[in-house]
Formats: sequence, structure tokens, C-alpha cells
Amino acid sequence: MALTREQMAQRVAQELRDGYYVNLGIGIPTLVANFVPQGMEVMLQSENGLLGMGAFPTEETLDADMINAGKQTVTAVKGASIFSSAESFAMIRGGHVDLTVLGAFEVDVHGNIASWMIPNKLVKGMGGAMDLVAGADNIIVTMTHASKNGESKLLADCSLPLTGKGCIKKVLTDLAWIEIDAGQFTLVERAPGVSVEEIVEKTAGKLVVPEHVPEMTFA
Amino acid sequence: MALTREQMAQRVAQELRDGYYVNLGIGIPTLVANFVPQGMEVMLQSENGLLGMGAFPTEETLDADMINAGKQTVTAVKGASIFSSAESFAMIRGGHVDLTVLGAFEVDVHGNIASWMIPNKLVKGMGGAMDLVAGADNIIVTMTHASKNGESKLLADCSLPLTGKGCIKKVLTDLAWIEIDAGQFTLVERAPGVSVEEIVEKTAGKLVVPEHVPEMTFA
Amino acid sequence: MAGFDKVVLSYDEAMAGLDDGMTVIAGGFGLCGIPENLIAEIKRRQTKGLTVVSNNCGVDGFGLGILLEDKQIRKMVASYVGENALFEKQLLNGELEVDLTPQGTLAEKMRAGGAGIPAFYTATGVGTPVAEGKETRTFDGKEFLLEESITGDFAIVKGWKADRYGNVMYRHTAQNFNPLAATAGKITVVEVEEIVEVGELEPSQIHTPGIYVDRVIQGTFEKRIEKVTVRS
Amino acid sequence: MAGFDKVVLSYDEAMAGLDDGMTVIAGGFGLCGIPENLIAEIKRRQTKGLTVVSNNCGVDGFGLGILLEDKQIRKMVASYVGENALFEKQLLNGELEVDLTPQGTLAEKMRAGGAGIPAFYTATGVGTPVAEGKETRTFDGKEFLLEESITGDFAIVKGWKADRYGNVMYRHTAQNFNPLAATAGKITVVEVEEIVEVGELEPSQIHTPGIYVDRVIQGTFEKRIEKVTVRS
Repeated sequence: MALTREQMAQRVAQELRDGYYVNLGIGIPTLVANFVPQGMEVMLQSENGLLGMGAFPTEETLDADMINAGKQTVTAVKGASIFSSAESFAMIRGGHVDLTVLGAFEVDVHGNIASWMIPNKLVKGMGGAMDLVAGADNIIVTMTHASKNGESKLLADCSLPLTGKGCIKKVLTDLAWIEIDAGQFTLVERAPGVSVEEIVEKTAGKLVVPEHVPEMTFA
Repeated sequence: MALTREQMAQRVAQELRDGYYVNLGIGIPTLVANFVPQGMEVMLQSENGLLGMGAFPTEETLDADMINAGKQTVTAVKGASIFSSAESFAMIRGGHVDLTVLGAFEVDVHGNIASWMIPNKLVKGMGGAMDLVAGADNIIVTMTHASKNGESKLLADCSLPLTGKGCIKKVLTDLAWIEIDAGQFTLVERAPGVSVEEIVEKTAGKLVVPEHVPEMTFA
Repeated sequence: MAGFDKVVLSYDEAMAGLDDGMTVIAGGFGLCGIPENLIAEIKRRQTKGLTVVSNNCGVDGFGLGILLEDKQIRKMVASYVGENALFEKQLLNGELEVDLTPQGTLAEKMRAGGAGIPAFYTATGVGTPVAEGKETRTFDGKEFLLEESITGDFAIVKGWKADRYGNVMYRHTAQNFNPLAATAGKITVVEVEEIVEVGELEPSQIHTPGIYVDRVIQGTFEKRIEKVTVRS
Repeated sequence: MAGFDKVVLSYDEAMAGLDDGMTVIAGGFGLCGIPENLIAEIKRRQTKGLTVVSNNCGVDGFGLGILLEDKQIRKMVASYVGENALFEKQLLNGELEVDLTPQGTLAEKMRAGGAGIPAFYTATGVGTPVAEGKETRTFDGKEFLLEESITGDFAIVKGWKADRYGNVMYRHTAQNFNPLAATAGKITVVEVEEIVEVGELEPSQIHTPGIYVDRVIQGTFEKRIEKVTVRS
């Protein structure tokens, strides 16, 4: 069975380490914060200038001056810091964020990512996505393996305009955990009950399949 | 009579305007702060990270964490701000300081300045001088008109390694107020009792002498 | 002290000198920390043909969005402009030009503009549409883009507290682009919630030193929230 | 919270991993805001062949000057090194290499290094010995130098207060190069006068967010003053 959005977030959360500074994109990445393993602490960086993003506020603590990069009202955890956008992207561009999780339209075997622009559709802008993928060493892309029409999003070459070039090494889809190296995908794990054949079929770029492909496990 | 150091500082102080942010170099420039005209306020920028430098402290208020760019202990005025060296030079390089006053070994008709390095003598470093001359629009150089051996410091071309290229427009010497434009010096004012002839004689670079050269006046 | 007293008493005075065709740099992220009254004053003035540099362009009817209503903006430099139907329409009509700039590059362009740095290299945007027409260069085996800095005729900034000298502090994440915008304007205007006595702000805690600020005005703010999100 | 607890209890632990030939970036201006105990620990370790990046090199017998005594520094990157007879001697002997860098360029090189900007243009140094071997380029009719950023294996920093997460505040002008150095080290070590409870530092007032900091140690400081100047 393909993973649910929650399961995808849960699998990504297994990559967290105690003491990680993490930037989570909008959508599934945001859900990762709900699955931080017990006894582990991570700090969420929000690129509008907040390190140590906390829970949503209550009606009583709601504050227009306290938002996240998705423009939602939030709170700050104890030990948070708040700074300018230049400082925020100094952290991001300078590689100080330990893990970045974000969505995408397409990823290819060269580690390219397309996530912001569909030609002939209105372009709303890249926001901080280009900085995030260019600056981070450790990025996990979360997306469905294929479109609703069954078209693979794991390609030999991205067809859409890029967000970043050669910067993606890890992709979690609803079907598989895929790693990218030396111009090819490698199938590392599959979703419980999903066959290697289905993944192979839905992966357009060159995919290396090891002899044994374990199923993902969830605590 | 050649101006004293105090008179030089006093003449420079006539160029101050109410509300100016000013960076004063070591030596004569520092003395300018003693001659701020009454009813006028300026704020002193010290490039180690202080805007609003005050008087020296008393024994009681002496604080090792409160120094100026000359490494002297100082105080901060009301309304001062304190920041990093990067922020300090953002102000300087970005042209936000209204007036910079500094000393020099030589200045030439192209507006070049040499103030930091004498070949075959030990080089101690340029500190912030290169940033100051490159960043400011409004710079006054203070120096003696000639060396003790009578060699002019106002040259056709600087002989010493430069601190900055084409950035000086105003020079106050112990003999004259000189402006630089279009590859020549212009004699604007002379020290009281100093003859135009003496200034001409002691100026090696091309000097334009207007029909009338007023004497400086001091309040 | 008259020389350092930056306080003005009317919005008219605050935006005096703004002319058609100028470049305005605005602080704010979404609707958070936007100089809402300075924007309203630009609308009142009906200044046209503006280039506006801001992370976003407000929403329909609030923030920079209101400057679209009378087509006052000719060109928008922003990282994300998706909140706004009128923007979309004018863009498709060709009435509005947009220069989409990655958020971190935009922040650094403002900072560099204020700091006298005409250009810098960044990895952001290499191999993407953002790189079109820009020079790339390799440092240490990695490819980078040359990005030029931004300065504006006016910077409009929203602060929390300021003193008469123009020293400013920002509140929470309403800081965002504001201190960067403040450095990059030929004329920088800051509107704040509160004007405090000179000396009240701790020198090491000032976010924007007064040297960057030309005018300060005290306003009242709606502080509209784009996405109210609360936990139950 | 173990993962964010940056506090170490010994200077030995604070400088663990420092090896011969590494680059160390140090905060401080003159003797103000220098990480004096971290410097002393480098001396105790007798690490050799260091490249040290700092605005100055201390004085004879204090600050970075003590690392000259056993010739631990191979190369110094600084803006001003005139306070120090041993420095002079080793320089003339050819035992020490020096790269004189304008103060503002040095500050920006550290900041850029920490911010992932490999190089930037500045007007500082154009037409001077600093420009030798460097590329120049014209923007808007004015000439600028290309300057590359600096990063270090270690950054040693002196703070005032820090919490266990490594959030740091600096005191008065002891801030200087410290927050810049803090961003530019692969391993950043901060020694402070006081370690406070997490949550005690106001988020918007933190000068160096903990993300830049790897180790925090509480020390006691001599705070020697280079030029005691008092009014009568």
C-alpha cells in the first residue's frame, strides 16, 4: 500500500537526529514535526527569521507579529532566536541547517529538482525554495512517486524549470525511499506491501535495485 | 603662521553640520571633536562598532568592553548604538557616514591618498583606512603641507603605495585649504599670515590659485 | 539636537519627495511587519510607475496590494506573489512586470545595497531560470551566480519602537526584511508603534542604528493576519 | 535536550580536535572581546602551523601574541598588527607570513564565509597593494575588487552571556568581530562570562543564534586594557 501523508512524514522523521536544526517546507514536510521520536529534540527553522518554531498559538496568545514562513501564526519555543531575513538565509545558504525537507514536482537522476514553476501556468514565485536546496547538504524531498495520471516524477531529466541543480540525494515517495548518486536512483526501501515491480514501473529515470529491498518499518 | 594642530582641528570643525555622522581618524582628526560649534550636534562613529562615541570615562566608569577604534577606553552618548564590525563597515562602505576625517602621508591631484605604508619600513597594516576612503563621499584629509625636510605632500602623483584611488576632494594642511577636482589642486583658503607664494612653493602637484585667496577665519 | 531629530508628524511629510518612476524598497513578510500606513500614503499620493522591491505584494485590498488598484506599480521585485488576484490579472495583461528573485538572494541584495557591495556570488538559482542572463563562476569546484545588489530611492519600514534619532527595534518575526530595507534606501522612512526617549533603547540591542534612518513616524496599525492558525 | 546542550566543562574539551595546520578565526578587536582562555588553551596544546584570522594579533605576552612565543602561527590574516615586537621580529625573519586585509573587508569575508557567499565585490583597496593579483570589475562606472570569503576549521569567540543552546549575547564594543567569527567556523567555540537558563535571553536580542555554535564554556577573564584613557 502506498504510504499516507502521515506515514511519509513518519518515515522522514526517522532521519531526524537529536540536536538537528531542521527546515520543513509546506505540506507533508510540515507534518514531520508531529513525529519527532521520543527523547529527541529538534529545532525548527522558519526562513522568515525564526529558529525554534513552536506550536500554533491559542486564541489568547495569537500574535500578528509571530508567524512562520507559511504565514501561519506560530509560537516560539524556549531558547528560540529571531532575526532578519538576511541572517536567516545566511544560516540556510551557509549550510548551517542540518536537514531540509521539502516537496517537489519532479526529481531526476542528476539530483536536479523542479518544484516551483509549471510553464503556461501562473508563476507565483520560488520563495525561499531555491536558497534552501542550494544551501543545504542534507535534503529530503517528499512527493508522490507518480502523478495521478501515473506519470513518474522520478525522471532521467526534469522536464520542468529547475529549482536547483544537482542538490538532491534523498527522496521519499509514497512508494519508496530512493537515493541519488552518480547519475542514478537507488531503491533503498519500499513502502510496506508495495512490490519492487510497481516501483520499477513507476520510476522513469535509471533505477538500481539491490538484491534485497527491505520494507519500511514504523514504530 | 602655519596652523597649530588645534587650529587645524578647529578649521575642519567648521565643515561639520548639525546631524552629521562623522568618523574621525587618529591624531589631529580626533581633536575635531573638541571644536564642534555650539548648538550643533554630531555623532561620532568608531569603526570597531560604536555609533555615538562619548567622552573618555572616569576611573569609576572605565570599562574594558567599551573602547574606540584607537583602542582607547571611551563612553557612549545617549542614543548610541553598538554593533558588529560587519555592520560598522556596512555603514562606512555603504556611504552612510556623512564625513570622514583622516590623516595622510601624501595626496595627489587625482585624489589618490597614501597613508598606511612606507616601503622598507615595517608595515603595520591599514586597519579600516582603506574602507573609510573607499566608502565615504565626503572626506577631509588633514596633514602638514610639507615634510620636515620641506618636501611637499601634495603631489602630481603619490609616490607611496595608495590607501585609496581617486577618493579625496578636500585637504586641510597647516598652510591651506585645498580642493581637488579634474586633476588639479585648487587653493581655497590660506592660513592666517601664510602667503600664497609659500603655498605655491610647497605644493608639488598642479595648483590653481584664484585671484583672491581668503585667509581662514576662526571664531 | 535638531539635526538628529528624525520624527515627522504627518504621513504627507513622511513620504515627501516620492516621485513617479522611483524605486521603493519595502520591509515585511506577507502581511507581517509591513509599513501599512506608508503604503496607504503612497496610494493617497497616486504616485505612478513605481518599481517596488518587497518579498511579497500584499493581498487584494491590503498591504502593497492596494497599490495595484490604481496601477501604481510598474515593476515588482519579489520572491512570492501568489496571494493576489489583481496582481495575477495585471501580470497576464502585461500591465505589470515581475522580477522573481529567490528570497535569500533578495534579502542579501538589499543588505549588499546598503553595505556598498555592488554584487556577490551565490549558489542559489544556478541551473534555474533565475540564472538566465547572469554570469556564473566556479569557486572551489562549485558553481555560483553573480547577483547585483539593490538600492532604492525610498525604503519604507515598519518598526516596533524607535527613538527620535531613528534607532529602531523590531518585534518578533515582524523584523524579517525591515532592517535590510532600512539600509538600502536613499531616503529611509520608518513607521513605528511607539516613539521612546533617546537613551531608552539599549545600544547593543538596537536592530537598525539611526544612521540609516531619515524619518520616523508613529502610527497605528491594523496588523491584519493572513493565516490565523490556532491550536485547539 | 542533550542534542542542543553545547556546554563543555573544560578548555581541553572546548578545543578538542584542533590540529596542526588548521585555520582558526578569532573574534576581538585589539584586546577587547578576545577569547583569552581559548587562546591560552591553544598555547597549552602547542598546536603548530596555524593560520590565524583576526583583526589584530594581540600584544606581547597577551592575547594572540602568546601564540607567537612558540611559533605556533604560520600565517596571520589581519588588518593591523602593530602592537607587537615579537610579531615584527618573526615577520622580518620570514618565520611568519602576514596577509594584511582591510578591516571592513576582513569583517565581510568572515560574514560571507558563514553565509555561504564565496566572494563579493568591494571598492575598498582598488588601486592599492591590496588589489594585487585580484580581479577588478566595473559596476555603474565605478571600479570594485573581487574578494573571497573566509571560513575556518575553528572559530574562537568571546561572548558575554550564553545559554546551553549556544545562543550568545555580547557586551558593548566587545561584540566587534565575534558574531562574524562565530558564523565562519566548522567548529565554533564560544567562551562566556555567564551561562544563563534557556529562555532567559530575549529571542530578538540574541546576537549569535545557537545554530552557529558547537561548544560553550564559562570562563573568567582578565580583560586587559590596551590603552586606559580617562578624563580628569
